[in-house]
Order: sequence, then structure tokens, then C-alpha cells
Amino acid sequence: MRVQSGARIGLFIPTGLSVFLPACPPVRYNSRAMIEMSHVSVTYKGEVDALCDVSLCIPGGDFVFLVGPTGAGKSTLLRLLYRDLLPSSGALVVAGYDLTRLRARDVPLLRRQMGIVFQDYGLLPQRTVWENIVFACQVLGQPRREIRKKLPEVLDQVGMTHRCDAYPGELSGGEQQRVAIARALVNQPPLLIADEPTGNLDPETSVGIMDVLREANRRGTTVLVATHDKTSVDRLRRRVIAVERGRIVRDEGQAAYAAEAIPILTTTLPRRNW
Amino acid sequence: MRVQSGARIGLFIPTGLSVFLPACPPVRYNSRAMIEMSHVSVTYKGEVDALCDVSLCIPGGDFVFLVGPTGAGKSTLLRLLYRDLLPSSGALVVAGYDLTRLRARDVPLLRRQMGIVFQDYGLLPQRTVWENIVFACQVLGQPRREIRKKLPEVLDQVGMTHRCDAYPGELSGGEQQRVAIARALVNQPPLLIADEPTGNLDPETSVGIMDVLREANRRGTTVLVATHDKTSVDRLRRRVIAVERGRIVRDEGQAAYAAEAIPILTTTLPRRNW
Amino acid sequence: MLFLLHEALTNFRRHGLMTMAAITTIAVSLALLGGFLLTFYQVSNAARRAVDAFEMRVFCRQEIRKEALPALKQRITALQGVASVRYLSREQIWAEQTKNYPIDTSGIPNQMPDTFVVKLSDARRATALSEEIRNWRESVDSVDLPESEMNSVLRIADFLRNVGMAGAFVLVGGALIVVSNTIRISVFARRREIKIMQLVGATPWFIRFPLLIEGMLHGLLGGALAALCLLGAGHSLGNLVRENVPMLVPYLASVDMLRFGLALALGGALLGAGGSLVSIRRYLRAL
Amino acid sequence: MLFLLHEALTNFRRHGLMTMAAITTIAVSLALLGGFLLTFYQVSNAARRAVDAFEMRVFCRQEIRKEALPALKQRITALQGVASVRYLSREQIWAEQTKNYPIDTSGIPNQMPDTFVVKLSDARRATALSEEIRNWRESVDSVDLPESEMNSVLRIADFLRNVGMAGAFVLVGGALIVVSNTIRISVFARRREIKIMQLVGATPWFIRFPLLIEGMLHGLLGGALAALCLLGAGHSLGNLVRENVPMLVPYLASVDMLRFGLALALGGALLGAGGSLVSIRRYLRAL
Ligand SMILES: Nc1ncnc2c1ncn2[C@@H]1O[C@H](COP(=O)(O)OP(=O)(O)OP(=O)(O)O)[C@@H](O)[C@H]1O
Ligand SMILES: Nc1ncnc2c1ncn2[C@@H]1O[C@H](COP(=O)(O)OP(=O)(O)OP(=O)(O)O)[C@@H](O)[C@H]1O
Ligand SMILES: [Mg+2]
Ligand SMILES: [Mg+2]
Repeated sequence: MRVQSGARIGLFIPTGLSVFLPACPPVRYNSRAMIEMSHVSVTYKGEVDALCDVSLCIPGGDFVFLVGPTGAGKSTLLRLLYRDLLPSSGALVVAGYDLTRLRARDVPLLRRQMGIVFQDYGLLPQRTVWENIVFACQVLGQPRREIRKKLPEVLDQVGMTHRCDAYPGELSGGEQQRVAIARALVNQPPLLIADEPTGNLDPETSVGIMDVLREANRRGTTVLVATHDKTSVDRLRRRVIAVERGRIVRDEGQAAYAAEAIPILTTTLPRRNW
Repeated sequence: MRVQSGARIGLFIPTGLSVFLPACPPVRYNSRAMIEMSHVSVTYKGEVDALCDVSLCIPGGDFVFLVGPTGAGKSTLLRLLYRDLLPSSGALVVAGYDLTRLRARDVPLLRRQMGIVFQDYGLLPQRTVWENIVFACQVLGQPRREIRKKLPEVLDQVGMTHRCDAYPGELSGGEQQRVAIARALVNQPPLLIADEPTGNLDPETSVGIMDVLREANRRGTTVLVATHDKTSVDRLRRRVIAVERGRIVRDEGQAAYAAEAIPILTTTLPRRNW
Repeated sequence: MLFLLHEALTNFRRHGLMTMAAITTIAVSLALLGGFLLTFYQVSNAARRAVDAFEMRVFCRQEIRKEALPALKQRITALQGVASVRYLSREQIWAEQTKNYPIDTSGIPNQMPDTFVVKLSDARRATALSEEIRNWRESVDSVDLPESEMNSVLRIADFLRNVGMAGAFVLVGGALIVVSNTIRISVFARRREIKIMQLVGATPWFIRFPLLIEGMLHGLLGGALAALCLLGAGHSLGNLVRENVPMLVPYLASVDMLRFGLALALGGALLGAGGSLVSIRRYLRAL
Repeated sequence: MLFLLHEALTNFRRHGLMTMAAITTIAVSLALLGGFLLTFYQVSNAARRAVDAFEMRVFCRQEIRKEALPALKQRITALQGVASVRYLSREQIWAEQTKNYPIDTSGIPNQMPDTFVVKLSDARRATALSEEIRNWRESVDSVDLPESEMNSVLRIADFLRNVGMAGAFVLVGGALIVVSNTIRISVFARRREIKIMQLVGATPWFIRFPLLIEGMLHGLLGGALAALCLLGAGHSLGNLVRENVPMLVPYLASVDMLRFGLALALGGALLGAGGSLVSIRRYLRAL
């Protein structure tokens, strides 16, 4: 056995892997919108109305904040987008896939169009930081050499290079969150969905992470961020969708923003007497 | 069988339960300080220095914020206090228990002196919200009737009454966090430790929760909160301990606060260019 | 107490899959163990009865007086290891011979001796007994003992018993491994819960007790299930034996299945409780 | 492909306890199953040999001419179900008789017939054969067949075979339950991981394959372990038999233990793979 060939086998994913990808891609709609939601409702277990008749259109390349009090339905809305949930009623098209008609076996295709930062991080506990991010690349069938090249960069962006051999259980909350962000970013997906990506980060790191997201957006990624971090919302001055009790109560585009900034942000001002 | 007696058996925890409590309480030091830490260091797995030579004294009845960037060692410091970790070196006395000498079987006694809000909530996934909080009471051997009386109040304080029969997996991040806070508060412990209790809460709810903590503090509970929520830190104007890379870099008492408020808070001001 | 029991029971609902898996696994293990023990018991019992079926024949001297025979019978009966003695007079024997082999016996005088047919209670003493009786020269001519067959059967019986014992040990070990694995995994799957309980201030016993009861109930139910299966299987097997191989019926031992089932269930409970205790300790010890 | 295999192997390290538990549980189940099958095979083989040991004796008429005997032997040998025929001349038999029973035979002429000792290849045809031969009146006087003993042994052998078959089915069922429980629990304990992988965009096969390989390896290792144990046990049991109960040796069947072990290991692998497939599907189907 020659070391050379052994190394090559180790480095490349053989083409046989392609059997693990679904054969025929489903029909994709030719729509300019990245996300189109119309009259979507979600009812959990037939009891809790998490979303009521929500309609929404997010064009490709947008940067959108989703805000609202706890339990408003932000996570529910995001879970709809990556088809972790099916809407109880209504139509939903994401990245050209009609989610209400998407066959189960095509769901992975949809999810590869997006990077997702989960509210509870969702890191694989038995894998190191490095392996966690590698996994997200392997899912797409990328050759190992390429993965190895791009990983350091994304780890550096979120500032986790020094802990890349640690297991998630050995990281602080904020560090786990940053790893989750790195995993979502690594494949430069067309759509980035982030649920509370800075909940456990200090303001400085939050700003850094938001800048990373903005940078991704500038490279063409559509970004949708659910957050309570009004400082960032305020600073970035992008479109803001406010959800409350399962309904969209405000949707303010970039243009309208400047004029109405203050009302949205009142609650974050330190002096507010609550 | 008479219904009456059956009901009574169901309602009371028989005195036989006392066998589950350790027999002889360990020596408690007569110190005015609730927490006394001197020259404490923590090294994880012989590699990561999470805390370096930290000394600290928190008198009973204090309300203290622990701030610092992610990975600074805040959670590590808190884990020391409830003896989830033992310090690699240094001395540590909490609520009168010398943690470096505390026998393993007395650890429950220590933990009953405190309510803890974990960064990852730490709710029991197989129990409903109600059962989770009840469990924390049962641990103290409280009679069921008493538990039933005080639970609604604490659920109401955190605004979770309407979801009390839900399982943690069916709650939003913020709701889980509020349940964790309710569980920590329900026994009105002498010491309350909260790790990032508002990380997943919107600003309004955060303010409400902080008020609940302040209320508990007013009733005599010593409160220690690790947080990134500088709005709250700012608003409450209490003692702030800043940790950075495992060291205490600032420790500003209530008195010193007013004068030095601005430097601590600069990073939270929306206008800051980072 | 009551509360802890209630805990254990609601845990059944909380961990449906685990409960089902634990109970069925324990049931299978215990049923196999119990089935083996029953089979082993029956086989060794049958071997014992086969050995017991052998008889020793004591042939008296031709010149013995009829009056001396009862005393001789008495004497043989008194020996240790003798279960019963039956007397066959030489006339009886000869009559039978002439009837069975008319050609071979025609015209020959009765050469048959008075005979005692001796059933043994302890086959292992057969050779010693025969030696002893053979020494009573004044009245005994010779002693006939199917020594080689008897030895064969005895050795086979011994062999079966020993192998069976070894097998039982192996099976007990196997059942222990399987059951403890099952319980260990199901506790392992709950280590986070246990950790949380500890952090909330629960004493080790407060955590352990419901798990213990739960393990015990798993074992009890598993054992009961196993006992039920064995009861059914044993019953229908007994019927099958009676119908198909009636000649084996005398070799069957009757087993008090109720007791056996109870023992199995209790054994299961013990196993479950022990298994939980051991596997919880690991997670409790880590602070 | 290689990467997925690598995944499966590193999972061994990642889930140490689960791996150990799964392998030992599968090993125990398969060892029990294999042990039972081997025992069953040996017992039914022994029963078959016991039946085969029975001989049919064909007694010729006294007036038969010596020249006719070879033809008769030929005729018997040609019958279906006859394994071998041995000729005993009446002189041979008488010589033996006189030697064994000098008293009973003194002064009597040789009354013994020429005899053929017939070994049967199919005990079930014994009665039919004896009927047929008995009809050859011109040369055959009578046929002696230990019918009742033979029937007993035959019925016992049949009974054992049937019960053993049923037992094997029950054991296979039990092993299936235990193994599938074990694998189900270990997949259950990883349902969160599986969920995360799905959310990250992994196709079902991408998730399934490493788990499948892992289950297969568990089964393979468990089966190999079981085969090793059985090999050792079988070997030492064989020695024990030879030492302690040499009279059983002719009844022993030799088993190709290598093949048996391989079959066991492969069976384990199949079981493991099947078990994983089935139990993963549940968690994959939920979107
Ligand atoms: N699996 C579920 N079963 C039942 N109800 C659920 C489930 N998941 C969420 N809910 C309920 O739906 C509502 C919306 O939840 P969602 O997680 O979308 O809130 P959110 O806006 O993300 O809140 P947060 O900011 O706290 O994360 C909440 O009242 C929650 O309790
Ligand atoms: N179990 C562990 N093993 C090894 N290193 C650990 C472990 N837990 C924490 N660390 C490391 O110790 C350092 C301090 O972690 P800690 O959780 O105390 O930070 P933190 O201040 O709570 O951060 P955050 O605000 O993100 O929660 C981090 O660098 C972290 O990676
Ligand atoms: Mg949410
Ligand atoms: Mg922390």
C-alpha cells in the first residue's frame, strides 16, 4: 500500500457517495422571492395557535429581522421555513420549493439551500467543534480537501479557532452559539436562518456576529434573523418584521425604517420605566 | 377504604420521607458573607484555565451582576458555587458551607440553600412545567398541599400560568427560561444564582423578570446574576463584577456605581462604532 | 414513600419505549433461564428414575430351606440403600420359563433358584451391596446386577447433571449480562435527568428510589411474563408428552409451577432492583 | 463510502457504553441460540443413531438349503430401506449359545435357524419390511423386530425433534426481541442527534448508513464472540464426553464449527443491520 494513494482515498469522498443524494430534483418555481408565505397558520396539537394567517414575502438578497415578545411565534415561523413543521393551512414557497407539496425525500434538498442557527444551537454532542462543521459540509458531498481549506476561515470569523477540538459540552453558551453560526455559514447558503443567534453573546461579540451576517448578506445570501437584540436591530437598520401572538403586527422595510425607528426601539432605551 | 383517608395519603408526604434527608447537617461557618471565594482557580481537563486566582466576597442580601464577554468564566464561577465543579485550588465558602471540605452526601443540603437558573434551563424533559416546579419543592420534602398553594403565585410572577401543563419541548426558548426562573424562585431560597436568565427574553419580559429578582432580593434573598443584558445592569444599578479571561477585572459596588456607570455601559450604547 | 412509588409508576408512562424494551428483554432472559432450569430438572429427574429402574437379583442356593427365606428377605431389606425386596419362588420362575420357552425347557428338571428382586434406593451403592450379599455364602448362590448398563446410565446421568449445572451458571450469567445491559442503557439515557435532579438538590436516595422501584417493577413484570409463558409452554408440553410419548410419562417430574413462577418473578424483581442500583450509582457518584 | 464506514467506526468510540452493551447482549443471545441449536442437533442425531442401532433378525426355515442362502441375502439387500445384511449360520449361533449357557444347552440338538441380521437405513420402514419378508414363506420362518422398543425410541426421537424445532423458533424469536430491543434503545438514545443531522440537510441514507454499518458491526462482533464461546464450550464438552461418558461417543455428531461460527457471525450481522434499519426508520419518518 502506498501512502500516497491511501492519503488520496482518505481525502476525497468517492463518487459512489452520490447514491445518497436524491436522484431527480423536484420542480423549482421561478420566483424572485426567496420566501413567500400566504395565509399561513400553525396550530400545535390542535390547541396552541402559534401562527395565525401570516402572509409574508422576502425577496432574495434581503436582510430581515424578526422581532417580538417571547412565545410570539418567531421560532415557529422559522421552523416552517426549513420544514421542521408543516403549516396547518396556507401556502409556503421557500427557495423555489413549494413546501406544502414537497415530498419527504426532497426535504434534504431544501435544507441544503439554507444555513440554520437553532435557538438551542443543535450541535452534535459527540463531535468536536471541527467535526460538527465538517459534518455540515459532508452532507453536501464536498471533497474533504476543500472542506479543510475553508473551515479555518469560518472558524476565524466567529472567533472559535482556539477551541476547535473541544466538544460542545466543554464550551460556554456563547461559544456553542458561535459554533452553530459557523456551521450555518460554512456552505455560503443562499438563505440563512438564525434563531436568536446572539442570545448568549455579550454585546461586543454580538456586534461582531451581526457584522458577519451582514457580510454574508453582502455576498448575496438572504438573511432572516429572529432576535431580541434590539441594539443590533437598531444598528443595522434593515427590514424588521414584528410578530405578536402569532400575527405580524408590523413589517417595516428599510425605507420606512428611518422614520419609524424610534417607536420600535423605545423599549430598549435604558431610561424606559416599565 | 374511605375516600377521605385516601385523599389525605395522597396529599401529604409521610414523615417516612425524612430518611431521604441526610441525618447530621455538616458544620456551618458563622459568617456574614453568603459567598466567600479566595484565590480560587479552575482548570478544565488540565488545559483550559477558566478561572485564575479569583477572590470575592458577597455579603448576604446583596444583588450582584456578573458580566463579561463569552467564555470569560461566568458560568464556571457559578458552577463552583453550587458545587457542580470543585476548584483546582483556593478556598470557597457558600451559605456557610466550606465547599472544599463538603462531603458528597451533604451536597444536597447546600443546593437546597439556593435556587439555580441554568444557562441551558435544565428542565426535566419528561415532566410538565407544573411537575418540574413541583419536583423542586418535593426535594425539600414539602407537603403537597403547601406546594399546590404557592405554585400558582410563582407561575404568575413569570407569566407562565397559561402553559403550566405543557412539556418543556413544547415551549418557546423564552418560556422555558421563565419556567427555570420560577423553579429557582419557588422555595424562596437564601441564595439565588441565575446564569443568563434573560438571554432568550425580549426586553419587556427581561425587565419584568429582573423586577421579580429584585423583589426576591428585597425579601432577603442574595441574588447573583450572570448576564449580558447591560440594559438591566444599567437600570438596576447594583454591584457589578466584571470577569474577563478568568479574572475579575472590575468589581464595582452600588456606591461606586453611580460615578463609574458610563464606562461599563459604553458598549451597550446603540451609537458605538465597533 | 407513596409519592416515590407514584413517581416510579408515572415513569413507566414517561419512558414508554424503555419500559417496553426492558420488560420484554427481562422476560425473554428469564423465560430462557427458567425453561432451561425446568428442562434440566426434568432430564436429570428422568435419568435418576432410569437408574432407579435397575434391579438387583439375588439367587439363593438350591439347598436353602423355605423357612429361611423370610429371614433372608428381612436381612436384605435391612441393608442400607435397598428400597424394596420382592420374592420370586423357584416354582414361579420355572412356570414362567416353561411357558415362554416350551421347546428349550421340555424334559429338563427345575434348575431355577429362589430369587429376590431388589430395588435400590441409591444406585451408587449397588456394587457394594452386591458384594456384601454375595458374601452370605450359606444362603446366597450369586447376585445378578446389570452393572455395565447401570454404570453407563449412572455416568450419563452424572454427566448431564454436571453439564446442566454449568449450563445453568452460564445462563444465569447471560441473563445477568443482558438484563444489566438493558437497565444500564435505560439509566444511561436518563443521565441528564439525573444530573438535573441532583443540581436541584435531590438526595441520592430521592433519585435512586423511584428508579429502583422502577427497575424492580420491570423485573417483576418481566419475570411474571416469563412465568406465564413457561406455565403455558409447560402445560402444553406435558399434554404433548402424554399424547405422543406416553412411555416417557413415568419419567416426568411434577413441578409446582406456581411456586416456580413466583420464584421467577421475584428473581426478576431482585435482578431489576440490583441492576438499577448498580447502574445508577455510577451517575450519582459523579457528584 | 469509505467516509461512511469511518463514521460507523468512530461511532464505536463515541458511544462506548452503548457499543459494549449492544455487543455483549447480542453475543449472549446468539450464544444461547447457537448453543441450543447445537444441543438440539446432537440430541436429535443421537436419537437417530439409537434408532439406527436397532436390527431386524430374519430366521430362515430349518429345511432351507445352504445354496439358497446367498440368493436370499441378495434379495433382502435389494429391498428398499435396508442398509446392510449380515449372515449368521446356525452353527455359529449354536456355538455361541453353548458357550454362554452350558447348562441350558447340554444334551439338546442344535435348534437354531440360519439368521440374517438386517440393519435398516430407514427405521420407519421397519414394520413394512418385516411384513414383506415374513411373506417369503418358502424360505423365511419368522422375522424378529424389537418393534415396541423401536417404536418408543422413534416416537421419542420424533417428539424431541418437534419440541426442539418449536424451541428453536421460540429462541429465535427471543433473540430477535432482545437484539432489536437493544438496538432500538441505542438508536432511541440518539434520536436528537438524528434529528439534528436531518435539519442540517443529511439525506436519510446519509444518516442511516453509518448506523446500519454500526448495527451490522455490533451484530458481527456479537456473533463472532458467541461463536468463539460456543467453539470453546463445544470443544471442552466434547473432551468431557470422551473422558467421562465414552459410551456416548458413537452418538456424537461432528459439527463443522468453523462454518457454524461463520453462520452465527453472519446471522448476527444480518440481525444487527436489520434491527438498525427498522428502528432508524421510525425516527427518519418523522420528517
Ligand atoms: N411543540 C409545541 N407544542 C405546543 N406548543 C408549542 C410548541 N412549540 C411552541 N409552542 C407554543 O407556540 C408559541 C410560539 O412558540 P415559538 O417558539 O414560536 O415562540 P418564539 O417567538 O420563538 O419565542 P422565544 O422568543 O421565546 O423563542 C408558544 O406559546 C409556545 O408555547
Ligand atoms: N467542561 C469544560 N471543559 C473544558 N473547557 C470548558 C468546559 N466548560 C467551559 N470550558 C471553557 O472555559 C471557559 C469559560 O467558560 P464559561 O462557561 O465559564 O464561560 P461564560 O463566561 O459562562 O461564557 P458565556 O457567556 O458564553 O456563557 C470557556 O473558554 C470554555 O470553553
Ligand atoms: Mg424562539
Ligand atoms: Mg455561561
